[in-house]
Amino acid sequence: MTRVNEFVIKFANVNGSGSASANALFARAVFRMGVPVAPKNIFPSNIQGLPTWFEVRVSAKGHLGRREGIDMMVAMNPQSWDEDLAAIVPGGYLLYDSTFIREIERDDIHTVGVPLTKLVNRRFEIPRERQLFKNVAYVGALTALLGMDFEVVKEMIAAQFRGKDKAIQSNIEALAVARDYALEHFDCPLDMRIEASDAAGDSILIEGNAAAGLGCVFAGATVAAWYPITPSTSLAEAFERYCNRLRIDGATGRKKFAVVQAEDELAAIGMAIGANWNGARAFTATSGPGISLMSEFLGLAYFAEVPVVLFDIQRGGPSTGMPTRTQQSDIVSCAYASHGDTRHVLLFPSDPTECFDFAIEAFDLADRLQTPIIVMSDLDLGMNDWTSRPLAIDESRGFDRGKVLDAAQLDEIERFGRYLDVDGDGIPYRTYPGAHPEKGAFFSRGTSHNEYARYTEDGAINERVMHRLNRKFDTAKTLVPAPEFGQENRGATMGLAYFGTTAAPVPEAMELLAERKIHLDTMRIRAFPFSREVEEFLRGHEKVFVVEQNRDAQMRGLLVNECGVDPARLVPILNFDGFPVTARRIADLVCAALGRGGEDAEDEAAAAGHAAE
Amino acid sequence: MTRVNEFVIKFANVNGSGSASANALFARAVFRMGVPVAPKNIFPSNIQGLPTWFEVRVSAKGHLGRREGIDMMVAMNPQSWDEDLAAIVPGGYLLYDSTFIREIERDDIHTVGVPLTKLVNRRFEIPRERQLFKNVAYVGALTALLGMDFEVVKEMIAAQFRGKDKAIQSNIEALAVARDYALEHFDCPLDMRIEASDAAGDSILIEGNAAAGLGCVFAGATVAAWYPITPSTSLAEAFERYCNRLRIDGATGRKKFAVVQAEDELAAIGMAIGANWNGARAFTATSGPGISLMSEFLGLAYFAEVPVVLFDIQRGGPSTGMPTRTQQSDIVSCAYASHGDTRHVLLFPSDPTECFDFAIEAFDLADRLQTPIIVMSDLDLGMNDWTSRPLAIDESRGFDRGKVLDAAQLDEIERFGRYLDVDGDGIPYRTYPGAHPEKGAFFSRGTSHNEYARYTEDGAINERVMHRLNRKFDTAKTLVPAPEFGQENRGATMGLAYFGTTAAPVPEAMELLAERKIHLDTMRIRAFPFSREVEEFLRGHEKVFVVEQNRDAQMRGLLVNECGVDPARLVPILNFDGFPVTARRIADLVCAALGRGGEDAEDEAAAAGHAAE
Amino acid sequence: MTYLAKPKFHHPRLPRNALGLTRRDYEGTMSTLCAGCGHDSVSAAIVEACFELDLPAHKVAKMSGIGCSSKTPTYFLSRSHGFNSVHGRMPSVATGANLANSELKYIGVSGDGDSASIGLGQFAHAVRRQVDMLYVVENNGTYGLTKGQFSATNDRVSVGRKGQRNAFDAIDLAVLAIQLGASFVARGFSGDKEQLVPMMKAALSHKGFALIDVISPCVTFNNHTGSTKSFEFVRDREHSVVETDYVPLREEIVASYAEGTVIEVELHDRGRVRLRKLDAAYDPTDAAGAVRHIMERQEEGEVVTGLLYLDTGDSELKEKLEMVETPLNALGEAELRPGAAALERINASLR
Amino acid sequence: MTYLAKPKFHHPRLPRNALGLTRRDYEGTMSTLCAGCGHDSVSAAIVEACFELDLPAHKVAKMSGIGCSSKTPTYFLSRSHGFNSVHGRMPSVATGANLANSELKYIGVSGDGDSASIGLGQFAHAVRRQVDMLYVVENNGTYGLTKGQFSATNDRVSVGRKGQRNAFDAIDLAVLAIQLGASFVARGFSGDKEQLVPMMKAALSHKGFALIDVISPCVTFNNHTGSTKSFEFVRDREHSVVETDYVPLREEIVASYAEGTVIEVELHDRGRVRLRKLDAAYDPTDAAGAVRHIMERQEEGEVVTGLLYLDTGDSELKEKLEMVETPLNALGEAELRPGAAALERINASLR
Ligand SMILES: Cc1ncc(C[n+]2csc(CCOP(=O)(O)OP(=O)(O)O)c2C)c(N)n1
Ligand SMILES: Cc1ncc(C[n+]2csc(CCOP(=O)(O)OP(=O)(O)O)c2C)c(N)n1
Ligand code: SF4
Ligand code: SF4
Ligand SMILES: [Mg+2]
Ligand SMILES: [Mg+2]
Repeated sequence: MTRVNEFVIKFANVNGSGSASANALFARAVFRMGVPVAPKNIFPSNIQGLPTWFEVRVSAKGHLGRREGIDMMVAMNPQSWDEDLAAIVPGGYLLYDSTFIREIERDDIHTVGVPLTKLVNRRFEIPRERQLFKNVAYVGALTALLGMDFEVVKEMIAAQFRGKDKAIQSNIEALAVARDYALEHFDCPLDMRIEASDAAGDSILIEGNAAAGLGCVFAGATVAAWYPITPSTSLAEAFERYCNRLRIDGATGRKKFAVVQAEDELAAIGMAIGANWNGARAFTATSGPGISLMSEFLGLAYFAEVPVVLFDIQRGGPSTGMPTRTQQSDIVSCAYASHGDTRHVLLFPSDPTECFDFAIEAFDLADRLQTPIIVMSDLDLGMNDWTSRPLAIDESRGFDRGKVLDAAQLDEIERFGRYLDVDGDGIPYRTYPGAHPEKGAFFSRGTSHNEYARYTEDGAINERVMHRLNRKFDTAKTLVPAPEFGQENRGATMGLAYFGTTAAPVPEAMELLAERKIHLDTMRIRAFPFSREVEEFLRGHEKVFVVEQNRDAQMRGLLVNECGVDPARLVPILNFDGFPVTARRIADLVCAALGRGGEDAEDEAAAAGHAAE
Repeated sequence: MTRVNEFVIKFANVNGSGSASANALFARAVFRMGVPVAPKNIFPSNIQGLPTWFEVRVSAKGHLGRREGIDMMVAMNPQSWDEDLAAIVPGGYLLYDSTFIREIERDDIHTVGVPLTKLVNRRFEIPRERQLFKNVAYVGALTALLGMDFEVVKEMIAAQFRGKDKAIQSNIEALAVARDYALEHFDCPLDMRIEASDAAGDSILIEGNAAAGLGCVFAGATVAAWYPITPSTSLAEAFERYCNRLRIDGATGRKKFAVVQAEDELAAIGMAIGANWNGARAFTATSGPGISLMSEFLGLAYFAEVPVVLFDIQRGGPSTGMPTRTQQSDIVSCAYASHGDTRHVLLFPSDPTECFDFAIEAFDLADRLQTPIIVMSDLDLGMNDWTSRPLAIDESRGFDRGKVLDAAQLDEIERFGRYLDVDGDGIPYRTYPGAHPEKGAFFSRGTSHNEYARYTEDGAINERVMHRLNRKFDTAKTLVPAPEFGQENRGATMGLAYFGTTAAPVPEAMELLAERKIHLDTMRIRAFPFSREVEEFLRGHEKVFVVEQNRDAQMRGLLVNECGVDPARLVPILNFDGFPVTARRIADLVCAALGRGGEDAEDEAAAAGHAAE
Repeated sequence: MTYLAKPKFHHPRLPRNALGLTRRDYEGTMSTLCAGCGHDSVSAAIVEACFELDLPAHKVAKMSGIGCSSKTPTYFLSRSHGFNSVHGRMPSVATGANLANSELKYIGVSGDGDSASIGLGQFAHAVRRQVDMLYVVENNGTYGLTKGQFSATNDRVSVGRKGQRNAFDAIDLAVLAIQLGASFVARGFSGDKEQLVPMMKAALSHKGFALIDVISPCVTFNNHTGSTKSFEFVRDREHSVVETDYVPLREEIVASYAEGTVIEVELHDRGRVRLRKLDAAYDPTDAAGAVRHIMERQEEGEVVTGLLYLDTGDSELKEKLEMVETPLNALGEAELRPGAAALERINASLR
Repeated sequence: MTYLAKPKFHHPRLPRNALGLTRRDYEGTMSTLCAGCGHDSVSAAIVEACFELDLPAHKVAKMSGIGCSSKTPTYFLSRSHGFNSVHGRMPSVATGANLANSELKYIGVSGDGDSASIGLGQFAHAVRRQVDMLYVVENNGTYGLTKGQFSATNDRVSVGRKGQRNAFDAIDLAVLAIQLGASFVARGFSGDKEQLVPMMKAALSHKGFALIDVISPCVTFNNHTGSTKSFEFVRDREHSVVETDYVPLREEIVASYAEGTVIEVELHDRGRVRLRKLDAAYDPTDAAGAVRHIMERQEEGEVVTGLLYLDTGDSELKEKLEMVETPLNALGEAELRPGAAALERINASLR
């Protein structure tokens, strides 16, 4: 097999050594050449000194899910040398710093030694520069080995350091010295290489958290209250960054927004709830541990019917778990967050573009439904750059602030009842504090109340209110994003349901299965509660595989419980080792579930190779 | 129908008027006469001035579930007069204070007017006494009307105020004055009355919370950390009360226990976890809102495998909800508490005796399984007196402290691994801090760890640990209390599953259904995870009704999700108005579900009568 | 203490304020608290203060946590929106509301359990952020609504009683607030309207975080005599038929005394509290001095009342965050949403 | 300050303590913190203190929350059990552990984010309860592990810098602890072993809650210059290729100065902190005085170090709860479980 524009390259570095920027430079350069890339940052929960990896899948075909096996390893970290070597596929490449002699046990791979340290030290004096330019240098070598357009890379450097000529010059020197060495000593480009393409089209390269933060700006969010936690931190920071660009009052230089770093997650969501109650659009972002801490407040917002938007950037659980690994394991905790009978609306974005769209959607839904909306992203989506469709907004569509009565409307009505189901859709009308001198004031409370927001201990009334909340939840089914169907849903007897980041490997997995003569209809779930289409898809297929990245098949449980389907028909396809699930693993597990004995072995192999990382 | 030893009497009072003691005196007196009683305190979330009720079901048959319709109303509260009057069944009795003239619209009930205020004021001067003895007086009248053994009541007063002759004397006076009036003006006893019986046998009258608190004492719990919240407060208070009686060091007068009122629920469970980690048996008790706040810590205890016992005395949710009403609506929040993949062991006591037994069971299970054990009680069980089997312990059975290695054992082993699955049951070995000078120390953490408790970011290792935790959960299925089967589980095609306080009305409900020619096998679920017997029962019946006191059929969801049964076969029978579900309602809903149209009407009626309260 | 103007003399025949509103317009629904509860006096003081300040009631937002004290917002200003949040978390909800609309006045009502135990962290950080609000703690040294457990605040009433000292040091929220940089810190007594009403008016006129720690006796649970056990102790001294659920109807406790003097107030359970009213000589602008004074008087068993600390120099949250004047909730789509063009530029920068 | 004995002179040829243990026996696994991180110096001081005090390592329990600082318990005393709990909740876990076994020594390690933000409530109440433990706050004014957000503690390093005052008042945990009744409150600097080690020994020998607020600079995130934005600001002044993920290898900052003197320490980001070491004249037994002194020096931009407050009179939690001497976890079935007879009596009383 040729590896033109189709391979996986991995960089093994030491955390805090400044490699991230060089690695990003490489990924962006490939993208600039028009080839879709899927970079993945595999970092430790540490600031300096531990192993860290940067894995880039390059695929003109657009196969951007993670894939087992490394075609080229840039091994810069002695600590992880052995495991890095082992991860290379037979026939793959090893790029290393040949300044130091190394034992290389494998004879089934190509080794490319470039004396990076020596080359760099010849030109640079300051220790910091020597360290940093070593990273830049291996990118230089790669431009030669992979036949990359050097001009593109130079332009990027020029752009990045615009105005800092010395910086530009030294960077390009560092690139060139290693590039020249490579051109001289190896016959470049290798069979594994990059060729300019238009496969990437007009797509952009952006992190899910940045897209979500930007979405909040375009959704008109004005208050963000948050507490730092990986991997959600960059969402709040992106919101603030974009606001500082787009939301400063020209005249006064003052801010048309407020970002508060709260003292903890309870306070963060409390502030968001207070602000929404008062008519501003406010949100918070967190990860697993924060979800647990916010659950009391989520119950209050559900029952008092206060809109609030919450981003859960999921990471490896339970407890503090694997803070720098990805999972989809907060599904149940979020769907039923808080004690008592509660149910929450969840959105499942699959790529940064959807993070942007769903951020906007979330605020409209929150105001429309007067309840918490939880956007379920994860570390893989939130903290990695993704090749994605350009961001777009429909300018004709304004904010939907939902059912809010202003002074004029209040004057028209006889008696205002905060929790009256006037329209029969389970959604009552609200007013903002200060709206009217005499009418429309009400007392929000987490205690049982009647339709006029008065405290009551009358069980029958409370039952009535609780039933209406269910009615509202049914209305939600008609408002949330509908599922997306793959393979034109062309009536196969079996289906495959997935959501969020499991979407990335699915197309490729379907191809692998097709090779094995297995055809499945696919459905990408985009929201909870499940709309009619979801139930129909489940009913329409004898067997449905449910792909998710957690141990307990949480989405499957939700589907069974809410759609009333026989669990026997929903087959869990699970991956929860903290790394994004691969197409291969999905295909193998599906085969295994279908008793295709042969693949079981492969499955094991895959799982093992997988685990090796 | 005669109403000898079979009726419901209800006292309508004003909160804070001192009626509780008089009402309790009445209930205990009936119980003293050997007749089983089920008193229910229906109180507001307020301290003084609002309506409060005390409902006593008297049943020699042992039908102690709540029942619609009041046979006799003791109407002492003008505020609620109308609704109280309306609640009386046709042919029922109204006992009221005839000192004041009252319009009584109903002519289908017997009215018994006793000039309580006048009678009491004649003998007592101090306002406080006048107020309080009015309550004692109506009990006096009842002794005559219901033909109660006056000696019994006098003995009880004598016992209660032993040593305070003046108090004894005035109380008996207050009783006598109204009793004499009644004997004089009505032909006592009425057709509705109490006759000495031995139906109560050797049973006792106790609150679930008192029994649970006492259970903790007998379980060897030494540390209780709690934060006040209705209806769990009395559990911690009972533990402290009993400890002060049974756990004071004779020599020094010092305490062999520690009770800490924490600053909040997070701190309460944190303290309990810290104490258990350190080898003491510790617990906390809370209700819904506390469960939400404790969920982060529950995830830590699950993942770090620290034993801890938690009592959830459920109340009306969601949010602050109905703090003084009962529900079973924390099932899902507790079973899957905390973010990430977590599952917790739950116990469902059905009466005070079981609260006592399960408290002991819980500590053994917590130590054995090294995980949180949540005892799911509720307000109805926790705060009301129940006629229950006497408390008993098996002295031959010692505490099961689970797998703990001491210094000697540590010396014997090669290398200690805190999370090694040595026995294949998924349960590792632990050591207490300070056990051994060189060996056995480990670092407990909520972050991902290997079998030696070392931090790891290796996904494969974490997967292994997570799989072992599932293995441990499977082991739990074999250790938790098995379900109890009713009607000798004699192979009916349909079954009925229930748990906790829904147990009280079930026998009566079965009789009602039998009258309608409907026979069901019954299963009382006593724990989660579900043991093999539970799954078999579900598989063994075409249709299984699941009775629970919440809106979302939470237990049903758990059964479907964990036992893989087709939801279509599990029919929810729900009640969540905050009052204990009645036999009549269960029977009606089952009939309705079976399409017995006729009963639907009754069902509505029942629900309505119900709501009227 | 220019803020503490003497209360206006109310002419009986002129019960309307500048807005033409009567006190009734500032009242709420009927209280369900125990007769004589100090909290009801505090509600009355709030009504009086708002009436006298001619505040448009609908421009006030009432925030609270959970507790008897936190119930009170339903008992005043029925024309104002209110938010009875969750236990101990009112400060965060008030902070958020405040960020959304700086044009409303915010009155937060909390209890000592709500603020000094479960809510201590949020309380401290709301102070630190200088959230522009009046924060009233109705401090009774006990957990009223859950029937009388000991709270973490200074058990003033037990002062001087023998052998009944609380084992745990108490938390003085006023001192804490001064430490944490509150710009207005005062202490009052529910029974002393003459001091409380002007104090409230001053706090409501202040920009920034204003704390009023109001000693507001719980007439039902006289726990301040030390732990719940003392409850039985007291009961045994009363007539034996008194039961835990019996709540005698009590009279409101009132106290009136002059600046610079000390008064000893007798409470229902015969407990006492010694109040010292600050005199004109006291300098409320010296934080360290204020703390020292309060601590020293405390040693003498006295509770200092009055305006303890005032800092007109510090800026409130909105200023610290450099927010625009317009309330955020009043900004429309035009001001908030960058156009498609801006988005296209961002797309371009990501290629 | 009799507690603060001068550090013993260590004879190189006698590396064993009374228990015959060497320093190695008190060390932990290799640190994964950044080179030069102040926290590592604190760990070293703990090792030294325990060694010098001849503490049996296995009789120590190490408790922590979450953060770079909270990671450190793995880097010392590997023979001790440790519990890395959840963020900000170590105080409650330590309190519970303490109740279960009063015979162990408890060393709690926390960070300023862990203790002053999310954990403020638990910190305050652990102080108030007089939990018998050494509570070390490794205070760097920033959230290290989450990459440098601003923390709520006093941003000492920014003192004196122009235009970079933190908009929010900082929380001084030492002052807070004194207010809340801690019986031992000290402040040290990670780079000053001569002061820190004896301070730790004193704290470990103290009965009751002992706080040591250690200023422990974060060498990587020089956030103390004001909000994360300043991060880019600083970066731009460095060579342009420095990226946010580049962490230069730093040297540990050390400082040695005499009692009563002030020293200005330069930090890696060229920020400065002015430390004033208390002199013998200072009276650490006057709480109000201590608070005043700290606040006044603070005004001068100085951070007072040394033993700030000491109260040997107060009793620790176990005493307050009147617990038996024997650790609760050592009580057996015989002492804990009343027999069947006792239960029968209870049954009888319920009929
Ligand atoms: C999370 C949570 N924990 C506990 C409770 C129970 N609870 C209700 S009010 C209260 C304390 C009230 O004390 P305080 O704040 O002093 O108010 P007071 O009644 O004394 O005015 C408690 C613990 C609750 N509602 N929510
Ligand atoms: C509940 C929760 N919220 C947030 C986080 C993320 N987090 C980890 S460490 C940390 C703060 C660390 O700051 P500090 O306590 O000062 O320790 P340092 O790293 O500065 O030593 C945060 C917010 C978490 N782990 N858990
Ligand atoms: S219990 Fe106490 S605080 Fe609550 S209403 Fe009654 S008197 Fe007031
Ligand atoms: S980030 Fe700061 S606090 Fe954390 S290890 Fe590095 S230097 Fe220390
Ligand atoms: Mg209180
Ligand atoms: Mg820090």
